[in-house]
Amino acid sequence: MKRTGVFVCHCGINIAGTVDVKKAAKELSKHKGVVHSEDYVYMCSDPGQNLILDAIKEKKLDNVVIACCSPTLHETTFRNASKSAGLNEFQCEIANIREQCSWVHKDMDKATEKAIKITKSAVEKVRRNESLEPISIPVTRRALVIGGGIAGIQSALDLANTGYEVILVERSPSIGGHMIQLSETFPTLDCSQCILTPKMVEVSKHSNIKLMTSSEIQEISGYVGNFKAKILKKPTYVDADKCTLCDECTKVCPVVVSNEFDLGLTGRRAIYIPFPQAIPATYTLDISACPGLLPIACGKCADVCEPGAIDFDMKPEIIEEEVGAIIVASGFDLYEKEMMGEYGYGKYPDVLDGLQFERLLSASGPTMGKVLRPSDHKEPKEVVFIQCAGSRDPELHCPYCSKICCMYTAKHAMLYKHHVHDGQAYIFYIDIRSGGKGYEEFVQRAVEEDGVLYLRGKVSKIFEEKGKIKVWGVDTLAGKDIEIDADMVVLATAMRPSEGAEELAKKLKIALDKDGFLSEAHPKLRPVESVTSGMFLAGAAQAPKDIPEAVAQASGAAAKAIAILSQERLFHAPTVAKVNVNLCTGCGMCVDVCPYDSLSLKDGKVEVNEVLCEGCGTCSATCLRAAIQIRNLTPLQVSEMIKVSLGG
Amino acid sequence: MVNLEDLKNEAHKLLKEGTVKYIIGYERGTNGLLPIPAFIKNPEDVERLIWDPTCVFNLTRFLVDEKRRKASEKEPDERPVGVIVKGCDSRALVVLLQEKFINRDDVYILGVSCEEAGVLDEKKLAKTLKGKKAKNIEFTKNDNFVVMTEDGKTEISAKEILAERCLECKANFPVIYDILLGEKVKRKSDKPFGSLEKFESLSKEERWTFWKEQLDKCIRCYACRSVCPMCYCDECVADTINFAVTADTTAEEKAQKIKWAEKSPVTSENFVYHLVRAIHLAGRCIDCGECERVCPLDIPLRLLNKKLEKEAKELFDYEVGFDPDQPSLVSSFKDEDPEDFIR
Amino acid sequence: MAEEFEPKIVAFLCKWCSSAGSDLAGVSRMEYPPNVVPITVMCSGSVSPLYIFSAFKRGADGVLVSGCHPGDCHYIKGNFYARRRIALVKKLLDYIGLEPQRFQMSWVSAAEGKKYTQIIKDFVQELKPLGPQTKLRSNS
Amino acid sequence: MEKILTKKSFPQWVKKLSLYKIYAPVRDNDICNLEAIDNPESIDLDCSNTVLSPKKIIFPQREIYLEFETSDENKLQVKEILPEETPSVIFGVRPCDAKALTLTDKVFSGDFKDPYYWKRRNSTTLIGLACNIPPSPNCFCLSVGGSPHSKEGLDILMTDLGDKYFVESLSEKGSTLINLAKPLFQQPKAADKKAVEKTQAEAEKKIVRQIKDIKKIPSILENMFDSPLWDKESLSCLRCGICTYLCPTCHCFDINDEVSSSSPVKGKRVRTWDNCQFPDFTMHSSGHNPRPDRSSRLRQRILHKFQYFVELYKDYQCTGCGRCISKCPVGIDIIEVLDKVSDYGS
Repeated sequence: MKRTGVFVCHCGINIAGTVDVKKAAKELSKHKGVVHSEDYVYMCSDPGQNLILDAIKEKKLDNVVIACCSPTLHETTFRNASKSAGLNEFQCEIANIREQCSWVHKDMDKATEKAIKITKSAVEKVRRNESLEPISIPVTRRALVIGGGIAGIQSALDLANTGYEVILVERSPSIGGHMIQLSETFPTLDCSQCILTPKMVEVSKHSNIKLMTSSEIQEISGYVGNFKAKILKKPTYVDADKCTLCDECTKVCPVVVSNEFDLGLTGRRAIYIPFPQAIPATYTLDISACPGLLPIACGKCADVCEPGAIDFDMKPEIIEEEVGAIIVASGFDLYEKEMMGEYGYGKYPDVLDGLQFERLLSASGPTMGKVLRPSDHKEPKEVVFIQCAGSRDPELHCPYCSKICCMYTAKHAMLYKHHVHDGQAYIFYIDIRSGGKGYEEFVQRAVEEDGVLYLRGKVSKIFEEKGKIKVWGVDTLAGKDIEIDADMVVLATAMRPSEGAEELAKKLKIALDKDGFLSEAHPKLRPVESVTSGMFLAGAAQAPKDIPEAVAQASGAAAKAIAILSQERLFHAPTVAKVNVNLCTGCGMCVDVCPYDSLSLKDGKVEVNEVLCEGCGTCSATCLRAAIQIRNLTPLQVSEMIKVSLGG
Repeated sequence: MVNLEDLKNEAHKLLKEGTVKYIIGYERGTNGLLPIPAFIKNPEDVERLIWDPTCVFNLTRFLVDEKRRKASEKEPDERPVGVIVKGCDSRALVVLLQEKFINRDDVYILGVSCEEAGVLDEKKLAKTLKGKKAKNIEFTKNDNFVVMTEDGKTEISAKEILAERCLECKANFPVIYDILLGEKVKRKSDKPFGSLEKFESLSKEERWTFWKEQLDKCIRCYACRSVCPMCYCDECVADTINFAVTADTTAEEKAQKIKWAEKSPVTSENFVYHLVRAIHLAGRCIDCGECERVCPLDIPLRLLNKKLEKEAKELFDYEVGFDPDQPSLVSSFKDEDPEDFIR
Repeated sequence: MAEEFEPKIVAFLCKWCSSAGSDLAGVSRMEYPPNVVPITVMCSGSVSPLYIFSAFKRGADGVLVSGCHPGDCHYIKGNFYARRRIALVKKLLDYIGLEPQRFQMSWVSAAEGKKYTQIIKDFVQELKPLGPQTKLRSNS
Repeated sequence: MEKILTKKSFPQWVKKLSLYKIYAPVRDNDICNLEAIDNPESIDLDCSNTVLSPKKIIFPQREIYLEFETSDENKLQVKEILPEETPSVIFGVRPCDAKALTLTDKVFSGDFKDPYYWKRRNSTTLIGLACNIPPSPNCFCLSVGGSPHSKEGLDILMTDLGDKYFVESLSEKGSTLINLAKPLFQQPKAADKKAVEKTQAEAEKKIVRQIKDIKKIPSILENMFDSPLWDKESLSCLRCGICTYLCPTCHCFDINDEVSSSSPVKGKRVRTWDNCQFPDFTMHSSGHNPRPDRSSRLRQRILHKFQYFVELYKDYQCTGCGRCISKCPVGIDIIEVLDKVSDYGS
């Protein structure tokens, strides 16, 4: 019979104040197979741990139970102690008699009785634990970064500069993300393009980075250290190596469509370059706008292309890559126009969203940096900025704060004043959230130096009248109605997870939070990891954030990925599913329920990929014939735990 | 109406041409009207086949035996087995396919339609005949039953002597088959869970008294489990009776066996057995009613399984045995599954 | 006066949410009755109906299964399977005449120490008037 | 002692036996069960034979042998549990079932007299009811040395004579019961005796089923261990336990420890019926099973009843009650099987 040792911790008076630890130790000493039972004031202290060590050696214990605080606190401590005495770490179990007992009860007799049951339950469990060693997995020492915005770029560069190969996948024809659309950045007012383009160039030139634009993730399989990615590379019909950026093709292209880079404020041709600094620096053919290739309906661009860069026969390719870690930086989109009908967005041309206004401010934008109304190209003299357009509105829109709008609205108002010196900027706001280095000062500067008028309150109605946009609102501080005849309205629309994020999350098996952003493993302590091991989150895909935060998280994600890639082998918890082949009939119900695709059928029996299995045990509860169970939390263990928990 | 001669001819052809290795059907037995399963290999033996309202068995149960036998053979005959299935039985077949227990290629399905009728309840018949003994019973064109007794022929309305489950039938003709005999007559059961009504209207304590009385009768002969095509597990988790130990079962696997229910036929153990069986049949039971028919103590087991069939339909809009590709009831979920019972 | 009936409850708590939530109740020094013995499992999805029947057979007056809120499951979707499975078990137990109050399910997140405390308090209060669970309990 | 008891007085007789625990057939919708009786009115002697024979009272499906518990000092304490010797009476025992008890008597005697069995057996009085009409269409008692009015194993035999019973005491135990309610009984008239004889003769004629050549069967079986017959006859067997659990003569049992508590260790050692038709009946812990399939299990059932038992006890271990035929879910018919055995021999 296995020899078990029980150690009851007083935790000072934290446990001993409510649980009669002497009695508990004595009762446990009577339990079948318990050959050693003692109590001590602080088991986690060095002398406490030494008691365990000595007892294991002297009494030849096969396993130990420490009745103490929650396993989240000292399970590792005591498992390490047991290990140093020669036991397998799984021969040590924790009975939580503090958080789940002494701290929540007052009646000493009853608390003691309960503590005894909890401890016996742990004894019954540990006596049936298998000695297991962590599962070792080799690592493919390359990384995949999904998304070529600032976060993705930063992660890719950090990884590449550390010496690891990176595959950077971006679905649009150029990297740069939303940051490349911005004019200047708060709070320093650096030119966004000026600070981003060098990084983009670095990406394109970096020998460790394989850049795949116009590409999408099709399928991800595998597990930490050993992912397989299927990437769909869509044809651009232009050979980037041959394209000389001569621009002859656009001149002959008969099609004009709305230019997404300028958010529809300008147009572009079917063959186009997304923006002058695009990386990769090449033109691309937008097949959805082109009159057609099957058969070739126009073909003028190819006719004029001297280097012969245009290749209508380009086909979609599926490229498979093996990587050890994945960083998801799929970014954000602005809240859909259609959703903001109440502010006239989409209805009146001079009601703009934040990004459109950025384009108006940008020197490379549709107005060459002049603030002009889209409707009549006149300089607006009164501009109303509305914060929280779609954010912080749990009833109608998004319940969360989009975080960056307070700052960029201040920036917009400020930059507007820099462009239109005699103009007046109004900002409707709920609160000003300007936490961040230099942020509060920035907002103050907008008010004090640029005379921006902050109005605390909500806009109730916006409508067009005689070429003006009438804005009705309330100033809740002054308690009076406000009516502004604005020339332009700029909405600080909410940030949403980028389009397709949900689909991508499904492919990656990453959970989404209630707002559709990618879920981090822990909101405080693991903000960069996803729940799937080996996959990390960066940038606005996880939650709204500004550039410095996105960059910080991107570097964090890169560091986390490096922590995996820098190892030759990884170790995985061995408490995974195990199949009793004799009982398995191959019905596949466990395969259906496994959240990690760790189960598969082979020759009519189920097989476990131990590396993918996280040990949740849903398979074992689903199996009708007990043919699959989790190591060290088997139905037998649970049934014995039930028995002693009920005093039997 | 299924013509028995057609059935025999089809069976004869299949055997003669060697399409199937044998045919599982019904033949007359020696215990009164109860037929016995027929395993027919020779074409000339098809004459033994019968088809009448006494053909209650769910013959798909014998595919479980066939699978075990085949697995133990060194050079198995890979031809399919022919099996005669009614509508209800075909749904069992669908579940067996869904759970990959059998391959579609391993069975040749001779479907028979019950049309407007079904199979009889022997006890109801005995009551109707008031002591007279039935010698023969047949379907008629108008879906009544003609019963031959020592006093001659009498025609009895099918409704009077049909098995309860046939009155609540969801598939009066096979949902899957290779050949179909009889017509696909649509029949709508107006009360698919009618037999539950009376019982559900009882109070909690009345229900408890009822079930305690019923399950206390159980002698754990396991006929309910043995006759059930869904209870194809080599070892039943609910009891310690049939440990599936093989030469390569490890000591650790043996040590992991749990007595969820003791062998003693007492209330607590009988309840564990029957509750586990009921919950394991949830989303799998197709209401062939065989468990209830074979119970020597007349425990109304259908009431347990039917209840969970009803809950699966009402809570999760899940119906059993129509689509071999649908995921099982408990290995799937919908976001909108009810959770009003959760705190 | 006879000693007040103290129901015995087994609570299957998922490790990541409900067990952590009960830890939080402890850390926050909330108080609740000592009638519940927790058994920490990895996920509410791993709670087999056998565990529940077995607990009642072993004399539990009440059984609680508690997991993460929908969408919060550490294992992505284990609690959704649990929800379906437990719904069926609950219907079945009610059907055979066990008092429905005796079998409960709850969502308790790691942040809901207070909710856990309340659930246990309510559970114990609801079980007290019912007296001991003798229907499914083994007499041996 | 021979008496007449009117059917009207029957409940009063039962009432007079208040010192005894009374078991009798009780109707449960379509079936009859043998139950402990509080109210004599609930007794139904007209119903067909009970699903389970009086075996379930003398040799109950569950018998507690002993209780064990570890003390504080971790010592195992064992307490033997013997059944209480409650004087009991079973009414409505059919001759075949009474005969069956004489067979199990042999099994539980021998070198070791099983105290659990005999304590119950000795404290029970069996009151038989002759079968004027065969209780089952599958009755075949005549083939195995019984008859519908056999007195073997009974303490009293009652014969239904319409509005009255002809009551014949066959033992001291039986006479005691009659004497407890003496005034209720009358002396039989000559006509009564004649009526009994007539009824008995007619009853025998009503038994239609029979085994072809029972006498030869034991010797034929000796050479049939490897016969292909078993395979053929067992093809449809479901491996349930109906035939054996319902059999009044089957007596195999299993012994298990039912542990109710691990701390302290506490539990009961329990004997329960076992069943040679269950796949694990002869399962070895090595995984080897000498009777691995249905055919070997059917063979065991037949050989045990008609060869081994005959060798050991000079009688068939079958009394022709027909339960195994009537209740077999797939119509396996022991008479048919035995007839085929006869054919095999000729």
